[in-house]
Amino acid sequence: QTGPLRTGVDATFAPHAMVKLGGGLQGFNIDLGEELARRLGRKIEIEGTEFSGLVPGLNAKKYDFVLAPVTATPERAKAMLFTEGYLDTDYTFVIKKGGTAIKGLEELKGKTISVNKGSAYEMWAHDNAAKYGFKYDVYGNNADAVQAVQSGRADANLAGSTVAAWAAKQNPAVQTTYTVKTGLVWALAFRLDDKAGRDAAGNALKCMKQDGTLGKIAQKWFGYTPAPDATVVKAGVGQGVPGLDGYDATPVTPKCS
Amino acid sequence: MEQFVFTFFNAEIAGRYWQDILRGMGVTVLLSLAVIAAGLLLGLLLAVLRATGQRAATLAVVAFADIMRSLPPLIVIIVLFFAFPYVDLAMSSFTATWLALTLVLAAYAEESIWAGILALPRGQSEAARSTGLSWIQAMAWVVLPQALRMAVPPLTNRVISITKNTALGSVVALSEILNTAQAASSNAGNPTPLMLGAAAYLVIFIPVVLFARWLETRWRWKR
Amino acid sequence: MSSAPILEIVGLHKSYEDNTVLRGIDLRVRAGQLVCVIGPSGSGKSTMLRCCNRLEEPSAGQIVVDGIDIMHARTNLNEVRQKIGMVFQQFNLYPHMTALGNVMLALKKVQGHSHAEAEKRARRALEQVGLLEKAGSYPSQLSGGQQQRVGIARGIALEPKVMLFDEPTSALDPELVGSVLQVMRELRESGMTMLVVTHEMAFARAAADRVVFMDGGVIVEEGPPEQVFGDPQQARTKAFVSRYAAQH
Amino acid sequence: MSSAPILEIVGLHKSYEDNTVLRGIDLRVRAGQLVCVIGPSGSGKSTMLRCCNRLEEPSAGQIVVDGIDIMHARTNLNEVRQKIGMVFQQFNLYPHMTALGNVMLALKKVQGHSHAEAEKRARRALEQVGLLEKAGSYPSQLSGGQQQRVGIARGIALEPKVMLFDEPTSALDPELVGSVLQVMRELRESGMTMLVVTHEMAFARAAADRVVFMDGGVIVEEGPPEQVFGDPQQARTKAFVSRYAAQH
Amino acid sequence: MEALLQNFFNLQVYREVLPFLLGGLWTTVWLSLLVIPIGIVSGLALALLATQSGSRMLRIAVAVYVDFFRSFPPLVLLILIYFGAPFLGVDLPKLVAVAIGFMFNNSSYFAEVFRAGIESIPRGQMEAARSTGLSRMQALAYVVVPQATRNALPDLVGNCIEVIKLTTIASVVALPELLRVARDAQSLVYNPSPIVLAALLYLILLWPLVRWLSRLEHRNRALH
Ligand SMILES: Nc1ncnc2c1ncn2[C@@H]1O[C@H](COP(=O)(O)OP(=O)(O)OP(=O)(O)O)[C@@H](O)[C@H]1O
Ligand SMILES: Nc1ncnc2c1ncn2[C@@H]1O[C@H](COP(=O)(O)OP(=O)(O)OP(=O)(O)O)[C@@H](O)[C@H]1O
Ligand SMILES: [Mg+2]
Ligand SMILES: [Mg+2]
Repeated sequence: QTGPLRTGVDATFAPHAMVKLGGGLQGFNIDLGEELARRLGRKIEIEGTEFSGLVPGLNAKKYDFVLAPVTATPERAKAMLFTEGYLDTDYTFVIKKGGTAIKGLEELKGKTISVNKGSAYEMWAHDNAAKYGFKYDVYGNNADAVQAVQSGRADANLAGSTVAAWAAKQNPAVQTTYTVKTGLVWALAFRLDDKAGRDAAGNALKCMKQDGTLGKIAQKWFGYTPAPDATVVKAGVGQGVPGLDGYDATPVTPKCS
Repeated sequence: MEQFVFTFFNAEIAGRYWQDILRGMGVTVLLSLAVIAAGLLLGLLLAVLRATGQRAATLAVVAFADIMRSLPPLIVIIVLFFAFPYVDLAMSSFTATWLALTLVLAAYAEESIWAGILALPRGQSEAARSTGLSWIQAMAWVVLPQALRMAVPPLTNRVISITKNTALGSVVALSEILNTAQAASSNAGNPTPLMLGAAAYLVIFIPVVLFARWLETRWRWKR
Repeated sequence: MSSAPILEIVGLHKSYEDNTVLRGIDLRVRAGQLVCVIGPSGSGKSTMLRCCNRLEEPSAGQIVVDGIDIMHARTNLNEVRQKIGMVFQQFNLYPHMTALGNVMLALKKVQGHSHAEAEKRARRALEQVGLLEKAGSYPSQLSGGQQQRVGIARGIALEPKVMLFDEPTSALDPELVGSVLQVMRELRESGMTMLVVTHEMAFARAAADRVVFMDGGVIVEEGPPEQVFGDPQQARTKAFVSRYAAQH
Repeated sequence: MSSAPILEIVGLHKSYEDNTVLRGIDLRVRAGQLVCVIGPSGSGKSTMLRCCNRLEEPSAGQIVVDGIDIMHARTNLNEVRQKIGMVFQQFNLYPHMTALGNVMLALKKVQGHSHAEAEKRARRALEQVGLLEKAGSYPSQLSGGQQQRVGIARGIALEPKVMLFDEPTSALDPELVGSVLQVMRELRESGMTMLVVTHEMAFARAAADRVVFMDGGVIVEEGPPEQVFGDPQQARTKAFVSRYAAQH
Repeated sequence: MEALLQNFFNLQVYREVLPFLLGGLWTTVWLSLLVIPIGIVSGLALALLATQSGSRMLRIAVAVYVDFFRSFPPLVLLILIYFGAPFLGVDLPKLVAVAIGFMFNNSSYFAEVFRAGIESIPRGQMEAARSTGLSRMQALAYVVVPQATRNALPDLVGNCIEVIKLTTIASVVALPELLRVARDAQSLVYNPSPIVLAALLYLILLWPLVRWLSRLEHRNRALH
């Protein structure tokens, strides 16, 4: 295969994927995609598009894989083939600047949480709303969900820690607070029948973790040094996300050039 | 082909999400009815207001109609929903979507009904006034019934296209069909729920267009 | 002679912006009379008629109907208009109502009659114009002549003091003219006061008590039909009348 | 006598579903003749006329125009229709074109004349109806009589063998009728063959070579005007003619 | 109030994102220039089928088509076409997919507008044209359709405005039109000011059209 890798992101997902006002895209996942392509010896074309268009585009072979951050979940694993995770996805609450900090999930009782449509946080909220007694609203993109907090429509916004940190940095009216450890990861998604492609990308990811490239990219965009056992620096054993459909437990020794 | 079916018409995924879509359908139906009723009524009122010929009224109505027809409804919804809380006018996502679409539909309805009023021969209202009917009576019994009939075909197009915009409520957290379908399709990693959503739209709107066609033929009286 | 004027127009002027259409009209119509107004196109006939129930706002002058000054600020126009029936050239029937509905509307909404009473009166009026059997038809299902007769019924049902007709037959096929003129003749016999703008010279000549010839916004000549048609005093009248005679 | 028939109708029948409108019409119009068709409303006059250029599809019968059987399957209708001009009651001018444009359209698109040539011919036709100075006006800027004259010009510009007129003056204000009838008289003098459905009895009487009286879908009587009007042979003709006489 | 200005009328953000948004505006404009003519032409064709065809079946087929596509959500339609076609062995370029999707959706609306326009032309117009020897197609082209278009002009313009607003759905196939770039910018700066700026740009783009539309409606009054 020689042509460029084709993929897409939803460019409303800072700091993972976002536009440059001068043109083009930027963000953690953009750097990740470019590094990946380099290692696979291919060029890459990244399109900014709607999230709704990504999975159909993958299945229609418009895209070779989904570069946009996709949280690997059991439901999705039935429809797509994941590489191993490239980043932990913990969830962080965003509240109004100066609001009362959240110290535990029990404090969510009676509160309203805003989440981004179609995200893993929406799923989390869906699954936990009854348990902790909160309500949640689903917005078109995360900026809207944060805006909802700011204009008092929601008590807190729930988003990936990286995203939450970005929002708090950009928008002085909000701040981050409690973080939920989820044990979930972000992974690249391939078509179910494209095991070869998945494995090649998985192999490259392992190399990027081992030589610290991925960790550097994370530091560049998120501004922290990852812990040694973090997914972003620690390569997995097999191919895919353990415990999910499509996981291939056969141990892999990465071939890095 | 098999792949096509797996992707767009996946029975297993449809089975998992159809109830959600159905719930979204309830919201869409309710919202649509509210928008159609309020939008047409407001449009009618504005057209009548404009028919009074008062300069100020005309100006206000025209400005309203112009702006509402120029702005994409999504933007109106976002502003209503996110900006109005700052001036202590918070409204639910349902209310914001309803209000935005109502205003847009009212703008179009006003223009269509007004065009209908203008198209009526002046003799109609003169005949009515000459038998002693007051202005408002002539409006109610003679002018509007005819103007409304003339406005049906252009209004049908607008009613459908604007009511389909209920989908825009998704940006402000309204769980109508499209929002539910998009969320489901993203969760499932498969666009089948979107197709379910499209089917739901057809179920809702085909009766609307058929009703409009029926109205049009029923009300088409020879001139 | 006979009775007092039921319609009296004094010094009526009407201008549209810079265009003066009526330049001082004086006219009295006595109860029970049929007065025909003739004159070339654009002479202001319609305008004068329409001023009589203030469909057109006069610029100056006085109009008194049955003793009521309709130009007075305190006059309730909607009330006065019931006393002045009007029949239009283009019929102006309400296309969305049946013949009966057309006649009943003002009976119910203006005079406040019950549905039953209004229907009774409407049917009586339709009978007077010979259209009772068409009560349930919509205007589009009626011939022009029938439509115009419904228009007349709509006017007379309110039992007006005076009926105004603006070229009631000129939009009709020649064959249909007769029935409308016939109804007008019968109305006259029943004692209705009528002011009729018309191009039907034969009718004016045969049925009118008085003929008024207008030109250029003034009344040039008026008198009994034999005089206006047979022996016009004014040159303009003469020219107009002879042009018509030549054509028919 | 004189010339051969330029329009020949034989055994023409026409039904709409269960409603038979024409029940066997036989009619021959010789070149240069003006034939008027009269008859009560609904008698099938318009239908017959419209069959002559197949705007209406005849149910049975033969129609020959200038030697060409227009019912024949191989006849090119668009070609034949140029030979048969038609003038409508409602004028049917194209409102989006000037008078000149109305006349030029078929000259250019059907007869394929160059713009310049088409304009020359159109102007000649407009001149014939006395409207050259209105060439640049739109229909809405013309009076009814002027509009109808443009309608006539549109027909004659194609130099047809025969012109059909369907009540060409009945939608006109009485004052405007004269000019249209005048144009028709002049056309006649220039040798045009004309078949005219009309309610203008005076015109039929004065200008027609032959008058045809239709009733109930058949030709009841035909002959020279003096005979049909002065001494009708059939009871139905008599009744019809006398009704008209009474009204005018 | 301060917060309102900060969030919705942030001049600094406006300045920052304006060039970026202008790029989106340009996309919106040329997308519209692409899809509107397609919609008008195909809508007119459908309307002619619906009004001129002697075949009842054909007329019903057109009505079914029109009603179906007026009811079908255009976003889903576009997804189905762009991402569905490859499964049938055709890989449609974006622009082709957008053109087809809008053709289905627009033509149904335009067809209704033209149908109303054509039906408003008295039958006598066609008859007069045919009686001078014009063929049916010629009569339609020179006499009926020009008048129908003029009668329907206000609705045509109204529809065009709706189509311009609808081009926002093209973002699903990665064509970044105005609203989409505004959303992107909003996500970048976490401030909704770009949305308000986009609203202003839409207003500047569409308001002249809307004004023209009203003028048309007034002119039509003069015709009556
Ligand atoms: N609304 C108006 N604005 C300006 N001028 C008007 C208006 N209505 C009528 N006129 C002018 O007033 C004059 C008289 O019009 P009017 O209709 O009274 O004449 P008429 O005698 O009834 O003519 P006709 O026999 O053609 O009906 C005409 O010159 C006309 O152009
Ligand atoms: N399209 C149609 N379908 C059914 N019946 C029709 C149709 N057109 C005409 N008719 C009927 O055919 C009969 C003759 O109509 P036609 O128009 O030829 O009469 P006419 O002699 O021209 O009458 P008029 O003097 O009123 O114009 C009428 O009874 C009419 O109802
Ligand atoms: Mg008049
Ligand atoms: Mg006829």
